[in-house]
Amino acid sequence: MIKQVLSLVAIVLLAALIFAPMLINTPLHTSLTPLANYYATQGADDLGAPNLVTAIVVTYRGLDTLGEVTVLFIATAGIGFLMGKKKKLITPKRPASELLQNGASFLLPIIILFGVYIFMHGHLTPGGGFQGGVVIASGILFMMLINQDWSHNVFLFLESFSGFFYVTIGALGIVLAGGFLDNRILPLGTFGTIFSAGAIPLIYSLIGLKVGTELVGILHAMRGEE
Amino acid sequence: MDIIIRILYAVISILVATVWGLTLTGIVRKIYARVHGRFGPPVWQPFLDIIQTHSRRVAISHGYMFFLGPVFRFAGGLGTYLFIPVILGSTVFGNFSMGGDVLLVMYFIFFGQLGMALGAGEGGHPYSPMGIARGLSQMSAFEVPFSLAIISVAIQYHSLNITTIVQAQQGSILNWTLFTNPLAVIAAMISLLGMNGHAPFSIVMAPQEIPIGPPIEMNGSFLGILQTNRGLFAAAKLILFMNLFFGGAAHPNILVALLIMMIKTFFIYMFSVFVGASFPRFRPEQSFRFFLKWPTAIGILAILYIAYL
Amino acid sequence: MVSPIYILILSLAIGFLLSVIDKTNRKFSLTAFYGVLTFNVLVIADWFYRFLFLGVPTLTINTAGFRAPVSINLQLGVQESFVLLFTNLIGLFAAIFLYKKFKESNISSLTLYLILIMGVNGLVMTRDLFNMYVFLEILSISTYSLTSFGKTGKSLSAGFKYMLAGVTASTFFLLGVVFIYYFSGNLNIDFIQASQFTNYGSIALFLLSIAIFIELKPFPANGWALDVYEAVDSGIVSVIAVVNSAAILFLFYKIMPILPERFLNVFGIAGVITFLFSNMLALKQKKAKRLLGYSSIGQVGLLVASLVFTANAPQHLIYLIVGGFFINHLISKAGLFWLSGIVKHENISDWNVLRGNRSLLILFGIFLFALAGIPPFAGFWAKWELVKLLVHSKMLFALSAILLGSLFEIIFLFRWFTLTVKSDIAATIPRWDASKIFSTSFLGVIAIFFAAMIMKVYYGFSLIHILPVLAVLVIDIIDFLPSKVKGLLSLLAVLAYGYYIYPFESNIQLFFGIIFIVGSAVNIISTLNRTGKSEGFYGFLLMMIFSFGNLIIATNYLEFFLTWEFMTISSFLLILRGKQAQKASLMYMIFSTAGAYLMMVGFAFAPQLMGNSPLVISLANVQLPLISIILLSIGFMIKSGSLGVHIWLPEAHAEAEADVSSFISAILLKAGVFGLLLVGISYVKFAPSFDIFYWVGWIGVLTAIVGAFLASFQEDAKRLLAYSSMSQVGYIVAAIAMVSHLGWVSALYLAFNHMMFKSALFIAVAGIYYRTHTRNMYEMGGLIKKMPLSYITVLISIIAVSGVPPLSGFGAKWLIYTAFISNGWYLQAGVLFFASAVSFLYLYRIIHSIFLGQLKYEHQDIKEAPVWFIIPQYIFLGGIMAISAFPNLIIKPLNKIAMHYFGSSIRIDGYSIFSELGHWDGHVVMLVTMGAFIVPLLILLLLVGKTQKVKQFNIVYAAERPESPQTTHVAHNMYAHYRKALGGWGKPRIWNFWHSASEWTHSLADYFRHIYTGNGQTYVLHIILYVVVIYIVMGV
Amino acid sequence: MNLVMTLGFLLVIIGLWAMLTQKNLIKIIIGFSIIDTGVHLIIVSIGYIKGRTAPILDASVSVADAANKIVDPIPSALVLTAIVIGLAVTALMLTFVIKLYQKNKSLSIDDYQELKW
Amino acid sequence: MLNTVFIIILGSIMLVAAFLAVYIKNLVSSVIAAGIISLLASLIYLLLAAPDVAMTEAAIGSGLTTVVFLLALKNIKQKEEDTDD
Repeated sequence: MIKQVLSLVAIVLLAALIFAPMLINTPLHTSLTPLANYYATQGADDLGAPNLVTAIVVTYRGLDTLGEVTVLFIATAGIGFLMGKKKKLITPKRPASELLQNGASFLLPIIILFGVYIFMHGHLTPGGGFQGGVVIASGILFMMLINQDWSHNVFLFLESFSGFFYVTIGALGIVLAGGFLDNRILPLGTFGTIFSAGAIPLIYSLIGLKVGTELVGILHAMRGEE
Repeated sequence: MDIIIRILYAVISILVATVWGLTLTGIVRKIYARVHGRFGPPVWQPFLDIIQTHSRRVAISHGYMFFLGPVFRFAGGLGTYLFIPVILGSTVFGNFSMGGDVLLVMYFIFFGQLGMALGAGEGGHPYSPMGIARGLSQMSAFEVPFSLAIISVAIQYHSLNITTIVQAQQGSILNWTLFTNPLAVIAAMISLLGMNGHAPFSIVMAPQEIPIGPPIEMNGSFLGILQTNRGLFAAAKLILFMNLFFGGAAHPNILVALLIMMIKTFFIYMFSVFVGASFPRFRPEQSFRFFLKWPTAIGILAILYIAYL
Repeated sequence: MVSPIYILILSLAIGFLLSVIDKTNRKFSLTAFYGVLTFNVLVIADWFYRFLFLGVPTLTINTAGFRAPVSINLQLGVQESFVLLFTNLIGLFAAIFLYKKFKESNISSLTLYLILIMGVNGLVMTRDLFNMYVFLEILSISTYSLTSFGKTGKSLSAGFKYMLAGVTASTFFLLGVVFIYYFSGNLNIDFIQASQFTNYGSIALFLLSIAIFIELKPFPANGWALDVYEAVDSGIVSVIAVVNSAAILFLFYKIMPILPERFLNVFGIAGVITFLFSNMLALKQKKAKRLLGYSSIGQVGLLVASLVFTANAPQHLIYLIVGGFFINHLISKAGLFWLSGIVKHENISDWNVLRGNRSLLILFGIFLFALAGIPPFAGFWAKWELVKLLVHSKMLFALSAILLGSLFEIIFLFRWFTLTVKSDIAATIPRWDASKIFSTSFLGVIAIFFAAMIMKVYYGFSLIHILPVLAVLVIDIIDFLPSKVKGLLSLLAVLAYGYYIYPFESNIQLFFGIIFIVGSAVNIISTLNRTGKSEGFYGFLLMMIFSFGNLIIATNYLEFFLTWEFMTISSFLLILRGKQAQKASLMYMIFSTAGAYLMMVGFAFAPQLMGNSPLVISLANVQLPLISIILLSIGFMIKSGSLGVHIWLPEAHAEAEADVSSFISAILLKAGVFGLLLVGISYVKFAPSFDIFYWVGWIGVLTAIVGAFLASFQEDAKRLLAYSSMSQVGYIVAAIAMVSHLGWVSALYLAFNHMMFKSALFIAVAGIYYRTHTRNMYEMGGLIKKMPLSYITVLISIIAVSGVPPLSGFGAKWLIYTAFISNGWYLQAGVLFFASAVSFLYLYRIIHSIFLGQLKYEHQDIKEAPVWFIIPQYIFLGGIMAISAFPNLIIKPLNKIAMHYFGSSIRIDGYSIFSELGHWDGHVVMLVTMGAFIVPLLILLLLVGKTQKVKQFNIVYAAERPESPQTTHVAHNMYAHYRKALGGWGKPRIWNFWHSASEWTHSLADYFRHIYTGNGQTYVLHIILYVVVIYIVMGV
Repeated sequence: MNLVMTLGFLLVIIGLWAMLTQKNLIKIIIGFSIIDTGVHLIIVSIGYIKGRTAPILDASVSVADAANKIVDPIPSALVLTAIVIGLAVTALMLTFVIKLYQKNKSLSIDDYQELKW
Repeated sequence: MLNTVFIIILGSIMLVAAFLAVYIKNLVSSVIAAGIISLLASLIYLLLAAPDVAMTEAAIGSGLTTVVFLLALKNIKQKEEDTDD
């Protein structure tokens, strides 16, 4: 009982003393911060990517995204490590329902196509590597649900090599362009077309593949049994 | 050359002191007897005892330390006496007082006590170490008021030399320490009771309680040496008290000075005898506690009185 | 010249590919794994060398081809490369430590470990706030997953609790970062100024800094961390304790510039409180790893505090303090956790299996001593500078908390050490495997390298100061030789050392030089009686003796304190060799360290010394402030066993080995006396307003009387002699405190005298113990017939101690009483008289119960003490007799020494000495006594003639013949009546006081540690409450 | 008064309340994911500027006057990473819960208190 | 003005969903409630002119997080059945 009271006191104090003053004293900005202003004005001709958020995510703050991909990677590795070896299931799984099987075989290609579309056009339209990867992962989830057997090794290779290529492109940035993860190793191309903004589309699709395969890895690991 | 003369003088003064010490003990024994209503042995009885013990043919010995016990004891007595100037100004009875001051004499008293303790210890008789343990504890207890008295006297006369103290007390009877610093004298006299080992504090050498102890173990000439020492040592202590507190013996004519010394020492001794005759014996812890209570308080008062008034 | 960005790139590339490589063969993935870790270390080491020695400016690496605020930039400077070098090094060696486990375990554990190290590198190098959040997440997630490495049972729940807390902290961090962006407009620390955060803006800074501070496990909110330290595999836990905390600590260091001043002070105080409380709680720990957890949390707290307090100190000081504590924490924590991995036993009492492998035991010692801040390791220097800094910036609360905390640390560390070395082995001895020992010993090498580096570069100490440690190393190398050879070698070494430092500048140095060097040389002879190898004994003995010598020639406070600590640690190790010396040595160490800390603060308060003449001279014209006099005097009095802090003395003497205890009592106590003399020297010219030495005098006098009484009631011979040393040193302390000419002459005279007769007495008792194998006096008796030579030594020594005239003892008594009375200390003189009278009691007791009285049956056939004990005894006896016969031999030089400071108050002509009060002629006294002794001897020899030798029981005793010596030997509880007379005064009040003090601290520790209920949710609640409380305290 | 931020803080508080009081491990993790969503709401709300459109330079937003037409893009970039990290952490916590459940068959946090003091 | 109205509606639904998620006994329904919160959050992101974030939140927040929760619950129920029989 004492714990309840203490938690109430803690949360009320936290809210009143820290959150409330923060809330009151942070009205909406009326203009961009100088940094955001720079991105808005120079962002387009620096990197040639219409979607500024993608430009920031992939190049300007490329290290963040690299770090974030690593986070997902070690989450997968950690879950795999924690869950330990899979137990072979003795009783066979009961087959998926009729509706699910037909729906999956029909929907799967569309979902995969949609996912690829998202991370191909990351630098033009909203969305990008993460979102595309997740869509692909949900597609693969469909396959898992109807427990079609699919080779896990392919995904393992895909995951490792996409990560490896992502890092090599980044390294190329140092050699060819201004710094690590710089996208100007490829020509910026005409603004707004699909093959523009240097290496951003390439990097983002690699990230998409990486995130997709990692999420598949997580789901597979958490399912627990083969 | 003057060393031989000096030794000669020392021998003379030792003989005088020993004779006077033994007669004093004889007189005291007489008084005790009288007080107890009996005749008691003749006054020269101690001399007879010494002759009798020395004439014994064979003495038993427990080893060389037992042999050295009485030697230490008597050396202690001799040493204490030799460092106290008996008569002011006379060379014969000045002894070796140039060797050291009151501190030396006080520590020489321990010399005898320690030597006897080792000898008795070697004796192998269980009662002797018990007696020694009591003796040492009682000695450490009565030492406190005595040392406090000595300190207050030292403050008063700004010196520890016995000769200078005696010189300062010359002139009229009024400037004896007895009158100028009465508290110190009271403390000292109480501790004298402890030193002499008379009645209230006689647990250490109480023959009745420990029937055998050193007297029996040490027979023959060992005992003789001890008895001579008892005479000499008592005389030395009395002379010390006389010098410190009762104006010492100072007179141009040696014989008259010796007479003054004898009278004064007699009365100092009588004080402890009178007290001894009329008091029962304390238990060991009672006597230690007694010395650490009132006499020490008087001693401290004596110091405070002299130092800050 | 590889750019550090490649560390991140390579680790990531290999990390991604590792599972693929592993598909082919585990050997390749392992080589790749270790290859990357070594690559990291090499790159950083190269850069560190470049920054430190070639003065290359700090390197800034821009990513994505744009300048800082637009894109993320990394920075590598001297500080970053220093931290990274050691974190990568420990990462590599922890991996080597875990080689066996990595070979068998799932490949993802290797990937996790690699990415963890990459996360650490990234976190330290990045300058962008959000990037720090990402790297922090990488670091935390890989650590969460690695907690269950090695499949230890309880690690899962520990991992989960760790996650709960870590997640809360990261949320606060994220909120902080975002709101800082809102107020300052950008995310890069170099472009954020504290000014941009007006009154409410600082809440954003608060969120950021409190998140990091929680990650650093502050005191009440760190229950989760302790469970992790206890449950997780020791290799991984060493990485968490060292590498993670180092990275997060550096993160805290990076954001310090933008935090407002009051934040830093509160964090500093919180760090100090963490250090104090976690060390206190560690007192109650029985499990090794949980204890190490508490200790490492404390160390991190100390590091945070030192970071904050040295904010505006000069640069090289910051490097030394923070760098020193960092290295210290790193080495000791990693080392001890790896050792717990090697030992595999949970609670500390089973660590005595380490005795199976000598080199591991030495490593264990090195790590514990480094952690406890014992010289020459880095922690010692850092603590010294930190204390000085805190004293100058008047931060007394923090100072006392830190010192109290380190005292607790000493208590539980040395309890652990003594338990390991002394308790008997119950647990099974594990298999020692190579890779684990290799990495642990590597740490030992770093510790020693850093110790040498700091001493050489920072303080420019020459060979002489490092000699004590060198001696231990040299003796350790030649330890296979038999102990007699080593004994002779060390004797020669001591004499050579004495000759080397001989030309002293002041004769006080000469006097103490004789006591320390010549005294020890003679005492070493008694150690030659040892048989077999006695490993390690002579090493520590030489260390102690050389540190005595160095003490005299020390020129500044640090040198003096360094040598003091060497002396304490070597004497502790010597005492520890005794059979049941576990408790005694622990008590000794605690008291000495408490004294050392007081001295450290005292020296910090003292004004700076000019020039490099030895302390004895330079202190003469230095005005020590009152506070430093008090502290220094207490410190030195603890070492010399004064009343109130004396309870370690009898234990240390009685339990130490026979020949060691004579070193301790005769010579070690004099070090305290020498220290007090130093304080006295400054006291002479600049006596402070409040006369503190008057009270030191009283303490000395009371020590004398209490020591004498306690000595009289002891049954154990060595304990009796210990209390007698305590009482004698009480005399010396009182005499020094008088600060008068005669006082110092008597003090030095007594010091010299005490050294001689106390060594003789102790060596005699050692000889008797060697023969009778017992220390209880009532079990001995009548040995005079069997051991006459020892009897003569003891006889002459007790005469010298008691002060009975002919011997030198009386000189000391005469000088001291004349000094006291002429100085006006009358009552003190009275008490001293009483003390010296009581000393007869215990002197008679020791000689009677050992030599006189009844000889026991089992001692019928024992022989005299071995010759190696007899020689030193009779050398000392020669010394005593020489001084007794010709007192001027020593009185003249002492008079000259004392005249240097005060006008002379005694006149010496021929052999007699005249003071204003009385006079004393040693020569005449000796002659008269000889005469008075020979006369009765001759009389008796003539008269007695043939005496009848009487056998032992041929005595009449209550009318029957006694037959058993036990009943008739008066020795047991000899002064029972005196004890009854003392009544209430006899109770061991001081012992009870200290006992209840330690009891009280332990129960307090027990009370506080119950706040860690073990429930993950409560820990999160603790964190939220902690955030709120710190927020209110900071008054943001 | 930034409405969305208030909503975000409220969600954080509810999530925190769930984490602190719910005994069931899954409920605690749900509390955590609510906090996560709340925090992401706050982050995005910081970047919002009234009456402006998404930071994509296409037909409607020309490169020239982009500076005063678009919303601050940086918080959205940060949130992208934060959401994915939130997912990773939640997944890991759930794995821990699964393994804990495997070990001693209970979902209540009070049953995992063997490591204490 | 329209935006604020939408935000208030969505916000209140989300708060109710949050309370439900915390206080419903059945684990699956509380997971669903958490999913709803994320879904509505992605709508709010649209209103805040952050399309990228909306897509990510929709896909990851409501989609995958709920799946991961359900998988975890399945695992736990799975373990119960194994041990029961």
